[in-house]
Amino acid sequence: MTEFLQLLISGLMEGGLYALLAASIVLVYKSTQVASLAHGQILAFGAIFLYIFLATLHLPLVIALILAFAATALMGLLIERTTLRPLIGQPLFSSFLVTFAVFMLFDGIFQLIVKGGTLTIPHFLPAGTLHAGALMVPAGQLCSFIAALILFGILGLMFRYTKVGLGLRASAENHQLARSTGISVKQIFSIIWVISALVACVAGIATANVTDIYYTLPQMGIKGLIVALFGGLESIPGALIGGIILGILENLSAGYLDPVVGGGLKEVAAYIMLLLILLIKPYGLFGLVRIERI
Amino acid sequence: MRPCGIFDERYTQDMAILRTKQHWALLVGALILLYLFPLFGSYYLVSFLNNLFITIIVVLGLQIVSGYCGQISFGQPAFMAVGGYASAILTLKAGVSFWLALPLSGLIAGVFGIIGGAPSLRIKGFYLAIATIAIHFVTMWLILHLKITGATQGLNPMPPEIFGFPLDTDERMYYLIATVMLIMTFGARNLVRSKVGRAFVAIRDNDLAAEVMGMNLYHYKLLAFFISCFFAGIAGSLYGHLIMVVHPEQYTLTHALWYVGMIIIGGMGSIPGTFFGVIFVRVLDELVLFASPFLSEAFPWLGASPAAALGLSAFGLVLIVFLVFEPRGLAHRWEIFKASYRLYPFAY
Amino acid sequence: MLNLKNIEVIYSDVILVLKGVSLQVPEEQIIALLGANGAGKTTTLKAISGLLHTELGEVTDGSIEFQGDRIDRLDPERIVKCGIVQVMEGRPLFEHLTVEENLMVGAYSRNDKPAVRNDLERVYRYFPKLQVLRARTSGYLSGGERQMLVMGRAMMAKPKIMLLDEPSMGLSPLLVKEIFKLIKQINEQEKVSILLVEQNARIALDLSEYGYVMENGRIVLDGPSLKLLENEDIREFYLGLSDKGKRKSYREVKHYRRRKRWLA
Amino acid sequence: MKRKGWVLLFGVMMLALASGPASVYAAEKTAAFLDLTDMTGAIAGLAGQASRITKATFDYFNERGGIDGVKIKYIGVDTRYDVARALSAYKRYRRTPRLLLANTIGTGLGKAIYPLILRDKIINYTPGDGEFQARLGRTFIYSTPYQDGFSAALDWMKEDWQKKGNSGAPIVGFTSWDNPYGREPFRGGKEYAAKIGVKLLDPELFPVGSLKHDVWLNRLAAKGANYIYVCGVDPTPTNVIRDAYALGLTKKIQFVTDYWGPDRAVGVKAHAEALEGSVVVSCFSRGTDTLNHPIMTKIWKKYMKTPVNEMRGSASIGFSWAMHFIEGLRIALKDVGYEKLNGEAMYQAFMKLKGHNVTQGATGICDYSPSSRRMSRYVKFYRIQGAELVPITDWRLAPDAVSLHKF
Repeated sequence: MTEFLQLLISGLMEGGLYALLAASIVLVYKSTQVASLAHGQILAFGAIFLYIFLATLHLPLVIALILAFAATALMGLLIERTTLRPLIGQPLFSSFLVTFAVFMLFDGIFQLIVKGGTLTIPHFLPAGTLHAGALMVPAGQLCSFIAALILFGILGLMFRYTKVGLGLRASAENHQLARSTGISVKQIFSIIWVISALVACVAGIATANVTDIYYTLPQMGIKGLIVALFGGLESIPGALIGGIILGILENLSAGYLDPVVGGGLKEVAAYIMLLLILLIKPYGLFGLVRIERI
Repeated sequence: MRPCGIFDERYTQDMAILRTKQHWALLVGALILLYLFPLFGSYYLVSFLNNLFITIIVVLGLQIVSGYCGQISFGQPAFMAVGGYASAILTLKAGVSFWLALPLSGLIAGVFGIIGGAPSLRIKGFYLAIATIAIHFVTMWLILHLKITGATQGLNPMPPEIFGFPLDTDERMYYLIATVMLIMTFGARNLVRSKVGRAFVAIRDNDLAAEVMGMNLYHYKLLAFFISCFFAGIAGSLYGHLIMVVHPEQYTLTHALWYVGMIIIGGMGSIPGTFFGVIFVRVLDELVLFASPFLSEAFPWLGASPAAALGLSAFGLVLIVFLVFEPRGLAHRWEIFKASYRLYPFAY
Repeated sequence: MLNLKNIEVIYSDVILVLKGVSLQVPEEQIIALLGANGAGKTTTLKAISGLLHTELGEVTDGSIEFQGDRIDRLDPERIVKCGIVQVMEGRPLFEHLTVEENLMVGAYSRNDKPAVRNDLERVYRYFPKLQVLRARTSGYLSGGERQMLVMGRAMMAKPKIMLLDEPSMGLSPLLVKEIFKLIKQINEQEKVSILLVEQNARIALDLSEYGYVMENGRIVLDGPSLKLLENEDIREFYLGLSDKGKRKSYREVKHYRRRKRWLA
Repeated sequence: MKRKGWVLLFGVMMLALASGPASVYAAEKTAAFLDLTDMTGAIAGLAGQASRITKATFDYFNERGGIDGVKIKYIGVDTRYDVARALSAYKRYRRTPRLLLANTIGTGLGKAIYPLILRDKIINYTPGDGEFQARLGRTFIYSTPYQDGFSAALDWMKEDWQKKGNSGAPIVGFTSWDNPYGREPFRGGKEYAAKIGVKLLDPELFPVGSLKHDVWLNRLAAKGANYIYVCGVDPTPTNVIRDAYALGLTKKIQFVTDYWGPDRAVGVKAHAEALEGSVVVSCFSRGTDTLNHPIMTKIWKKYMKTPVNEMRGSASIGFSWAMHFIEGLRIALKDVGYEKLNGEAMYQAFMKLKGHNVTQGATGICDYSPSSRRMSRYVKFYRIQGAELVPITDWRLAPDAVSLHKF
C-alpha cells in the first residue's frame, strides 16, 4: 500500500510538471490551431534565462525571476512574429514544421550554452524531503506542484473574467467572426504566445529545479504534446488532468509492470494508454468534439 | 537546367505520362544517365544517391498516406524497421531468398501498417499524427525487447545475390535500389491517378463528404496505410541489406519528423514534390553535416562541438526561412514554373 | 458618409468578383442592396468591413471612404473602431460563450466601461428576450434569438454603420417582421445607418430609403426605394409580379431573363 | 528572379557537395583520423569535450613536426547520434588519403559501419561493447569492456562489503538506460556475479529521458540492495544518485557508477552534496588525476583557452584516443614507412601496443594485442569527496568477464 501511495505521489508531482508544459501547448493550439514542438525549447530557455540571471549575473532572486519571465515572453513573441504570423492562412502542417525548425534553431543555441553538461539553477525552493509516515515528498517538488495548481487557477480566472480572456476565448472559436467584432486576432495571437511562453517558463524553472538543465531537457516538448493530446488539445483543465493522470500512470506502470516485462515500460505504457484513450475518446479526455458539417 | 544526375533523374518522374518525342528522348537520356552514373560519379555521390533513393521510397509512401489521403503519419521509421527486420529474419532465420524477402517484407510492413493505421478510423488531424508517434515508440520498444529481433544487438542481413553475384558494394546495390525506386515511383504515380488515388484525395479534402458519397472510408484509409507502409517496408529491407545491419538505434523519431518535413517542403499531394523535398532536405543536411569540420577548421577558436551546434541552428534557420517564404512547398513553385513557361505541357 | 468608388475585388489573385462597384450610404439612412445569389453582395460587405483579407481577397482598384478617410487598406478591427460593424450571414455566434459574453465581445473594441454597461442595458431593452437568456450558452439559441443576439452584439460596438447580411434568412414571416421592425427602430433611435443586404426585396425596399441592385459583380440599377418598387424589372425579377400585379410563371421569368439582361 | 535564385541555390549546394573533401586536405604528408562523434545529440556531454581534446592533442604534436614528419589530419563530424548521418559521413570521408581509423560512438553505428571498415581495412574505434572482444575483428574498444568494468566493480563491492565487517557477499542492484548500451554490462557481468557469489538483482532499466528515477531506486532498495551500480552517461548517473539522495537512500546504499558516471565538471559540479561518497569505476583517469596529468594540462592550457579547472574526465578519453593513434602511427611508420602506410599497417601496429604505457597514466597499461581489443584491462576506483573525484585505488586489473558470456 505504501508503495502504491508513494508511486501515486511521485506521479502526481511529475504530472504537475507535465501539465504545465501541456497547458502552454494547449493555449497555443486552442487559439491558433498549431501544435507546437517549439515549446520544449521555450521551456528549456526559461530555465536557461533564470540560470543566467541568477547564477551568472548574481541578481537577486525576484529580479532574476522577473527578467527570466520577460526574456521568455519575448522569446515567445519573437517566435510568433517571425515564424508563425507569416504562416497564418497557410497549411497547418507547415506551421507545425516551422515549430520543429524553431526547435532546431534553438537547440543549436541551447547546446552552445549547455555544452553537453548540466547547469544547476541555485536552489531557491525549499530543499529537503517531507515525510508522512513512510511516504516521502521532496519539498521543492511540492512547491512546484502547488505553483502549477495556482497557475492553472490564475489561467482559469483570467480566461473567465478578463476582457483579454474574453477575446482569447472568442478568437479561439472563430477567427473571422472575432475579427468582424473588432478583436485584433493578430494581437490575440501575440498575447497567447506570450502567456504560453510564460507558462512554459514556469514549467521550465520547475522542471529544472527537479532535473537541472541538461542537454535533453528540450525533448520534454514531445512529452508535452503527448500530454496535451491525452487531455484533449483544446482543453486547459484537460492539460492539468491529463498531465497528472499520465504522471501517475507512468509511475504505476514502472512500478508494477516493469518487473514483469523486463524494464523500460515507463514511457511505452504512456503511449499505449494514449492510443487506448484516443480509440475510446478520439479528441482526448476533454477535447472539444468538433462538429463537422459537409 | 540539367546540372547533374539527381536533377535529371527527377525529370523522369515528371514524365510518367509522356506526350511527345522529346519527352521520350529526355526519359531515355535520364534513364541512361541514371544507370551509368556509378561509372563516372564518385563513390560518395553514389552512396549518397543510394541513401537518397531509399528515402524517396519511404517518403513516397508517406506522400500517399499523408499528401494524398490526408492522414499525417509519424510512423514511417517504425514501419521501415518492421520491413528491415522482416527481411533480415526471413533471409537469416527462414532461409528465404532476398528476392522473395523484399516484397514479403513490404507486405509484412503493410500488414503492420494496417494495425498501426487502425486509429485513423476514429482519430483525425494532429490527434492522429501524435498517435502515430505513440505507435513509433511502442514498435521500437517491442523490437528492443523481443528475442526474434536480436533485441539490443540487431541482426546482420547479408547482401543480396543475383546469379551468385553478390551486390555487396554501394555501386552494385545502386542498380537494385535505383530500379526499385523507379518501379515504386511509377507505381505511386499511377496509383494516385487511379480510382483509388482519387478516393484518397476525396478523403483528404473531406472525409465526411467522401463517406456520404458512398466511399468505404475504412477500406480506403487502411489501404492508404497499407500502401504507405508497404513502401516503408521495401525501403527498410533495402536499407538493411545495403548497410548489412538492422539495429534499433537506426530508426528514430527525428527521422519521422524529417520525412513529414520533406513532403511539406516538397509539396503535399505531389509526386514530383516528394523528390524536391527529399533532395532539398538531404542535400541541405549533408551540407550542414560537413559544414561543421569546415567551420572548426576556419574558426579554430570555435572548437568542434560549438561548430556542430551552430550547424544545427543554421539548419533550423534555413528551414524557417524556406517555410516562411514557400509554405506550400517546392512543388507549388514547380507548378508555377511549368505553367508560366509551358515548356512541359503534361497532363497533371 | 460611406462611399464606395468603383471598387474591384479579386480573390486569390485570379477570380474577379466585383467589377467596379460604387455606392453611398448617407447618414442615418437605411440602404438596401439587392441581388441574386453570387451577385457579389456579401463580397461588397466584406470589402467594406475588411474581412476580405482573411479569405485571400483583395480590393485591387477603386477606394472605400468613410467620413472622408480611406478605409480599404485597414484591418477589420480598425474598421470596427471607426464605427462600421458587419453582421455576417448565417448569424454566426461564439457558440461556447454565453449570451452576455457574446454581447461583451461586441464591445471589445471599446474602452469606456461605464458606457458599455449602459449599452448592454440598452440592448436588453431592445431585445428583452436576451436578458432572460443572458447566462445561456449561445450555441443552444433558436434562429430568432440568434438574430437578436448578433444584432445586439453589433450594437454593442456603438457603430455608425451596420452592415446587415440577410437578416431574414431562414426565419418565419412573423419573426422577419419583428426583426425588421427592430432594424427600423435601431436606425431611428440610435441614429445608425444601415446597409441591408437582402433576398427578400419587398421588405427590404419597404424599409429602406434607397436601393441598389447588383448582378454579376456590378451595380445594375439604383434609385430611391419607392421608385425601385415601381420599376418594371424589379417587379419582374425580385418581387415576382407582372405589370398587372399578377404572378408570372417561373418558366416565363426564366425565358425573359435569358432574353434581356441589363448589362450583358 | 525568384526561380533563378532557387536554381542557383541548388547548383551551389550540389557543387559544394561534390567538391567538399578535396579542398580540405592539402598535399602534406598526412594520416587521417576520422571522428564520427555526437556533439549535439544524446551523448554530447561525453563526446563533445573528448573530441575537442583529441584535436588539440593532434595539434600539439603536429606543431612539433608531426609523428616522424607525418602530420595528423583530424576530421570531426557531428552525427547527432544518428546512424544514417554517421554512415553517410563515413562514406564521404572513407576515401580520404591514408584514413587509418574511424572513431564511432553508439552501438548501432558501430555495427552499421563495421562491414565498411572490413572492406576498407582500417580500424574502428568504439566504446566498450564486449562483443568486439569476444569476436576479434577490426574494432578496437577504447575502454575496458563494460562487463569487465562492471565485474571489477563487483569485486570491489565484495571487498568493501567484507572490509566493513560483513560476511558473505553483498546484494547488488543494477540500474541503467533501457538501450543497447544499458544492457551491455549484464552480458558477462551476470555470469561473473554468479561466479564470485554476489547476488545480483534484476536490472532496473529506465527510459533515456527520465526526469525522476524514484520508482526504480525504491524497488532496488526494497529488494535489499547494498550496492547499486548505475550506468548511463553523465548527467544521468548524477541524476539517479541525486534522486537516491533525496529519498535518503545514499546513507544505506553505496552507489557505484561506470566510466561515464559523474564527471567533475558536469554532475559533480552540480550535485556535489548528493554525490558525496559515491564511487566511480573508471578506465580513464578522472578528477584530481586528470588535473595533475602533465601533458594533458599543458595541451589544455595551450589550446582550450579556458581554465584548467573546466577540464572534465572525458578529456582523458579524448587524450587517449589521440595517444593510441599516435603510438600506433609511430609503430606503423617504423614497420612499413609512409609510402606503404595504410589501414592494414595501422591495424598490425595497434596489435603491438600491448604493455605500453601509451597515455602516461591517463589510462592503464595498454592491452591491444592480436588476442585483445581492450584498450586496457585496468580500471581505477574514485570516490567523490568534497566536489572532486579522488582516487581510492591504484590501477587494478579487471576480471575478464567477456569470456564468461556466450555471445
